[in-house]
Amino acid sequence: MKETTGQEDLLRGIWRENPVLIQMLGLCPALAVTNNVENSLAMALATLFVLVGSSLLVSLCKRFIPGEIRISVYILIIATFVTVADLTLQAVVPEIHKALGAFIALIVVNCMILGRQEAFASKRPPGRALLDALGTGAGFAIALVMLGAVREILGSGSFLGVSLFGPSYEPWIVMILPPGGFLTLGALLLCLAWWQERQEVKVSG
Amino acid sequence: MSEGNVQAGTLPPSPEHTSSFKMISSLGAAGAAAGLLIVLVFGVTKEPIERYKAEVLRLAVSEVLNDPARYETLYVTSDGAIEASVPAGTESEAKKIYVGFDADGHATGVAVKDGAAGFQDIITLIYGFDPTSGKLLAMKVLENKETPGLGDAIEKDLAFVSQFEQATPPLAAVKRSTGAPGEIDAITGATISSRAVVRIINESLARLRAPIEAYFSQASAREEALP
Amino acid sequence: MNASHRIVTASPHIKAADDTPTIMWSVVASLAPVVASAVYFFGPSALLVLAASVAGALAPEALLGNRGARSLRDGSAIITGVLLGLTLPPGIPLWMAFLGGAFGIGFGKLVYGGLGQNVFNPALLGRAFLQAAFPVAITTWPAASKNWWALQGDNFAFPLMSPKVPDALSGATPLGLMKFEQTSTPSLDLILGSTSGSLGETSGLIILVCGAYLAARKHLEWRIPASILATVAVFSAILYAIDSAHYPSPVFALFSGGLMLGAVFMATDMVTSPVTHRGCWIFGVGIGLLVVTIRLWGGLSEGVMYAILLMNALVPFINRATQPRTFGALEAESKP
Amino acid sequence: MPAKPTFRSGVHPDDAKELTAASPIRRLAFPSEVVLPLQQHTGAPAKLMVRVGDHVERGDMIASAQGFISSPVHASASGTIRAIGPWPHPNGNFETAVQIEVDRYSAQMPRRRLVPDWEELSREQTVAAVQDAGVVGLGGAAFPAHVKLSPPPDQVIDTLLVNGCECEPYLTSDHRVMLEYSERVYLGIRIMLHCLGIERAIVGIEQNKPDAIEVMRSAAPADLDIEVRTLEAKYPQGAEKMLIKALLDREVPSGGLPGKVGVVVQNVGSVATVAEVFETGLPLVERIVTVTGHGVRKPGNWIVPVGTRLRDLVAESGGLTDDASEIIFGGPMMGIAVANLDTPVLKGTSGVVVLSESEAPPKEHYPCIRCGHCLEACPVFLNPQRLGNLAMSERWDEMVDHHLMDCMLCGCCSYVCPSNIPLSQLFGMAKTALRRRPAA
Amino acid sequence: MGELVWIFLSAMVINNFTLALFLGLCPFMGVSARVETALRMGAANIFVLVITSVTVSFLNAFILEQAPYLRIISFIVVIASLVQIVETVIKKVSPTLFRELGIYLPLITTNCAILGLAIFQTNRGYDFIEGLAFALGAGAGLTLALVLMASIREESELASVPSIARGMGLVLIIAGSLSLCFMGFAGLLSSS
Repeated sequence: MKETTGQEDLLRGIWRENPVLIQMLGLCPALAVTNNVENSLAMALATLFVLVGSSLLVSLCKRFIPGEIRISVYILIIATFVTVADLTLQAVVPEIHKALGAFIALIVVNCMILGRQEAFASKRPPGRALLDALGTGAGFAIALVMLGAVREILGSGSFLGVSLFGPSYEPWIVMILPPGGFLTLGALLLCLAWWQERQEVKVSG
Repeated sequence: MSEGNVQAGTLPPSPEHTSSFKMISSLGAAGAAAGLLIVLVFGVTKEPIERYKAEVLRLAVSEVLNDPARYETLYVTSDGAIEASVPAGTESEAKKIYVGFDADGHATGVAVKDGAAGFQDIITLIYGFDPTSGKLLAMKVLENKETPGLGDAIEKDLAFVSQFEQATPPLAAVKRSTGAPGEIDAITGATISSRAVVRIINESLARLRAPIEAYFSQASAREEALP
Repeated sequence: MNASHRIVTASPHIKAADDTPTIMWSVVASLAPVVASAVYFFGPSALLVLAASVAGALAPEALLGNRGARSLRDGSAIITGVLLGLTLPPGIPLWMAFLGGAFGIGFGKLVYGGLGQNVFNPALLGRAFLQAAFPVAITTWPAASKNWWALQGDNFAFPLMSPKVPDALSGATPLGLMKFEQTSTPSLDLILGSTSGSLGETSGLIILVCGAYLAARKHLEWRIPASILATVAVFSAILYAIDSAHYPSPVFALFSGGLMLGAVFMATDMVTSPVTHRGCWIFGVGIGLLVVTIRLWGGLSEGVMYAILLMNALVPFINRATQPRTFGALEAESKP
Repeated sequence: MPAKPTFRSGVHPDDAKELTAASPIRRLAFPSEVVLPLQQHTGAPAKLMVRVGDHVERGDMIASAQGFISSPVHASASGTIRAIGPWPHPNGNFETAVQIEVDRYSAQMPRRRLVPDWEELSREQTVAAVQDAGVVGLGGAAFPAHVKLSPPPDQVIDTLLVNGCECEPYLTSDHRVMLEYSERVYLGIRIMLHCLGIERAIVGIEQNKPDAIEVMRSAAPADLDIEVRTLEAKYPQGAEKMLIKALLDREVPSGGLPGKVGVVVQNVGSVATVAEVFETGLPLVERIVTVTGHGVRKPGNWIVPVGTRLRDLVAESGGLTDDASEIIFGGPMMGIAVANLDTPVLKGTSGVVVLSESEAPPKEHYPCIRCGHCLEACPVFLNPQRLGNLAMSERWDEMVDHHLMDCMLCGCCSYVCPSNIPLSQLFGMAKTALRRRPAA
Repeated sequence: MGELVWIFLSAMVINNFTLALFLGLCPFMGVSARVETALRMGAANIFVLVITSVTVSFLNAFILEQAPYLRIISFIVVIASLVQIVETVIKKVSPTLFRELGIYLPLITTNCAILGLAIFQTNRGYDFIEGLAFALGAGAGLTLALVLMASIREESELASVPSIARGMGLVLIIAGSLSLCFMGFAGLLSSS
């Protein structure tokens, strides 16, 4: 594995290896709960908590985890943090917990988290694992908030619940429905690809 | 993609063999630690969570029973009897109802939570029913995934919701009500959702009306006998 | 003998007369009577809505299409625009019609690579998007107006803003009346088209005649409308025979809503229908069954659009499953 | 009118046969030069037997058959061999050819030859005589006639089908042969039945040639089990497999030859040539060629020495018109366009069609719109739409899975394609690519 | 009976697991390039979903009543081990079936659809039979979505898709369109 600096570890996940937009990981929550910015933020924070917690723990305990059963141990650790997050959200912000529903529990199977444990945290010191988890979590949060913003603005005419266009705005309800999730992310990827192509043309031309 | 990561992960990175004792003990240790942490957090959060749930229920019940002084949770068993508690293990067969009492201790009505399929998914609602007058007290939709801006009006449209106050079941969802008792004007463009609400209440009452009425007549008989 | 005159091409050196633009434009031409009847029934609003949806369909095709302005000449985007317009209520704000056309072409056609590559009928995909985005506006049928010149609704609502239709009469189409109020509409009104509904949901008779013309010119696969209509007729006749009080008559099922328009002009879109004859029968029967299912047991009063789109999604699978048996292949297999 | 027997699918192009259908066959004057490529048939090229400077007489063998599936080449005119080397060939390449400067003022009367009496010969000897005469299928594919006449022993042949369909538009040479040489056709059928050792023959003629049907019916000999049947006029009715399906309702298995279903198919032109061989003793040195199309001034049917250059043929037909745009060897559906006027007429050249600009206007290509017309047209029930898409992505192996090898390149799919996608050209390319690829 | 049919149809088309609930997106995006693969993946999914449903009914009835806070952890652990055991058994008993399904089984364990099924089944309080109907519907829905997606992707592989839409962009837009189509099933069987 190539050596990287701490800065790289932090920044990599935010954009260049953004889990949602580039690696297409963790799509399930990215699409399911992003019908408004508030839910997106809550989901992103919960995921960040689980990711940071389990990365730290995995990195700290990596010497005691036998290779053969490490995946099971990772899942156990992740599931523990998810349960903690689930209970905490339920106790502290019950309204948001209700809106996110089962998708908080489904953070367990977010491939992104398991992927970071396997690919990074299990091989690096805790400091690096923390940076990587923060970066990846931030990247996840950025993608979720982007999706949530587009969907809330078009689908409800508001941002974080604040009305943007006045009462006579006709909301595009489809955007907060499931097709809107797929279409928004699809369109976002098209824009990204278009932008990248333009960059390449600029570089080569 | 994701599977690739997980797949790659299943290849053992360390050549040396680990004894099964070590594996089991580390798994056991991890499991124990996880269990401990979870129980700890659960202990801390249990109280606020249950408080919130109880508060939500109390609000809903008091809304559909017009602010009773207090309410009691009772169980309607599968054979139609109403009990204050049921033996453990049979909760799922019994139906919970909430009976409201006024300050004098008179039973004023009963709130029932029920649900069924709507336009998109299950609609859950709670309604208050006064068996003495045979009229509904109110209806409140607790959960729905109906079309935003259209079907979800069953929860938000006050003109629709208020129709249930003092309506006489069995209800009927109609396009333009003629004033007959039990007629509910369906929401324009959300006929299916409106009908679902009406159907949930009708079917629920069809099942529960007789036991509830029996319970209330007994209760009033008791009251009359008491003083 | 001037050698420069001569060309060398691959065989065959002669060609059948019809090319793709001819087919497309003849579909456009055959839509003219349908458009005319829409204008006759709904007044200038019909023309405005159609113009907006056509403009919406043409804009992305011209701006983003990989064949640029050349792709406008083949007429396919105009068909999409006109067909989309015909599925809209006359009073819909023009910006919505435009948006529907642009979505249909942009996300329903151009992302797949343009003409011939798309999976879903772009007009219907645009309409499905509008249905999901603006469920109220798209089911707002204006009350009949005496004045032909009067607009049928708030056509000129400011872009992104809600239309203002004070005395809108929602769900008053024959299908809506049937589903939600158990009221039938006289068959003659249905066949001639003097009912409330979307622009193209009017005269089944005119649509049938136009379809017959196209089928005669071989620009339309007659098997598709035939199997759709036959399936709907048979299925509803069976139900009607079982319980005539609850289920509508087959005539009502055939001539109400967008079934005629869908069966003749939408389902037959060559790009999004199967290539094999057997596939066409399966496709048509599937649409017929879905239409009746959605209309009678679904949450919507009209299911033609979703039925066609769902079967569109199945077309690649149908094509795979109905590959023709190659000449001589069976016998070759039976012999060891 | 009851429906005529035919096969499923196919196309109905405008046959344009009226241009030459009524023109009697005339003999073309000997050109100053003939060019004889060694590859004029399906199979191994013939082996050269002469050198530059040799003098040859009309009918002399100048190249011998090389193997069983091969055919000898004979000098089609008396003259001196001027050169042997690459020469433009109708297939578009340059192929080895023998260039003969034709003797001037020569009457071109061949020397007296032994005319074998086929009734005295055994089946094998008759077939050998047909091979020595260099007879190949004159319908276009130029498959050596003797190969079809000696089926492998495990195949039981019961019927000889004589192909008088001439389903290619424009061409009328077979039509004229049936009108003018019906007796010769029947003699040829007798000889072939003798070669095959069978009794039954069926002549299939498309219904757009009622006069030929009439003549063939009235000329049919009473002592033979021969039937003349009318077929629907549809392209490619004359393809062997389609003809067998239409006349006998037998389906030749995929990848197999007609012998598998007990049938031998011969073109009427080949049948007449076989008869001629046993009438005159002359091998195949001339053939009947239709020169037609709106790009040529005087269309007609000609008896032409094999090897006559296009230049001479066109000049005899009054030259090209100003709007002549494409010259095709063979019919317009499967023929090959040639640009070089030095290209010679071969044994298999049934016609030369010169299309004017109005007949073959340039067509713009559009993307496939999946109309399914090609599936409707394909006579062997392939899915040209999918095959075409695969060909454009160069996915040859998947094309084989989709039965590419059953495609006979008849061109029906390209003909009907409203988007003008050159489907059959793509399939030809795919087949070539697969052939060239080293067997893995 | 009608209730069971609705549960089945709801999971299959009205609230299709993949197209409306976004569950099982990983295989939907990753293993949907070929129809044959998609079919096998779908079959494996149905299989695991049914096992999960049975297990969850059992867990809910006997263990989690007492300790609801262990829900997530016990679901994931029990399901993963069960699939592992089933995989080993299949490998021993029927190598053919293992070849058909085997490689997909471990992938499915980390699939949201499985855990999603477990959680939804618990939240909605489905009993054993209802849970089975739910699992079968969810599996059928996943398979349907997978096969539709795969056949469409096979088709568009031959199309001249613009460079910016190649890959996941187009797949997501197809998924969105399918999701739009499936909205047509809304209200099925609950309208009368």
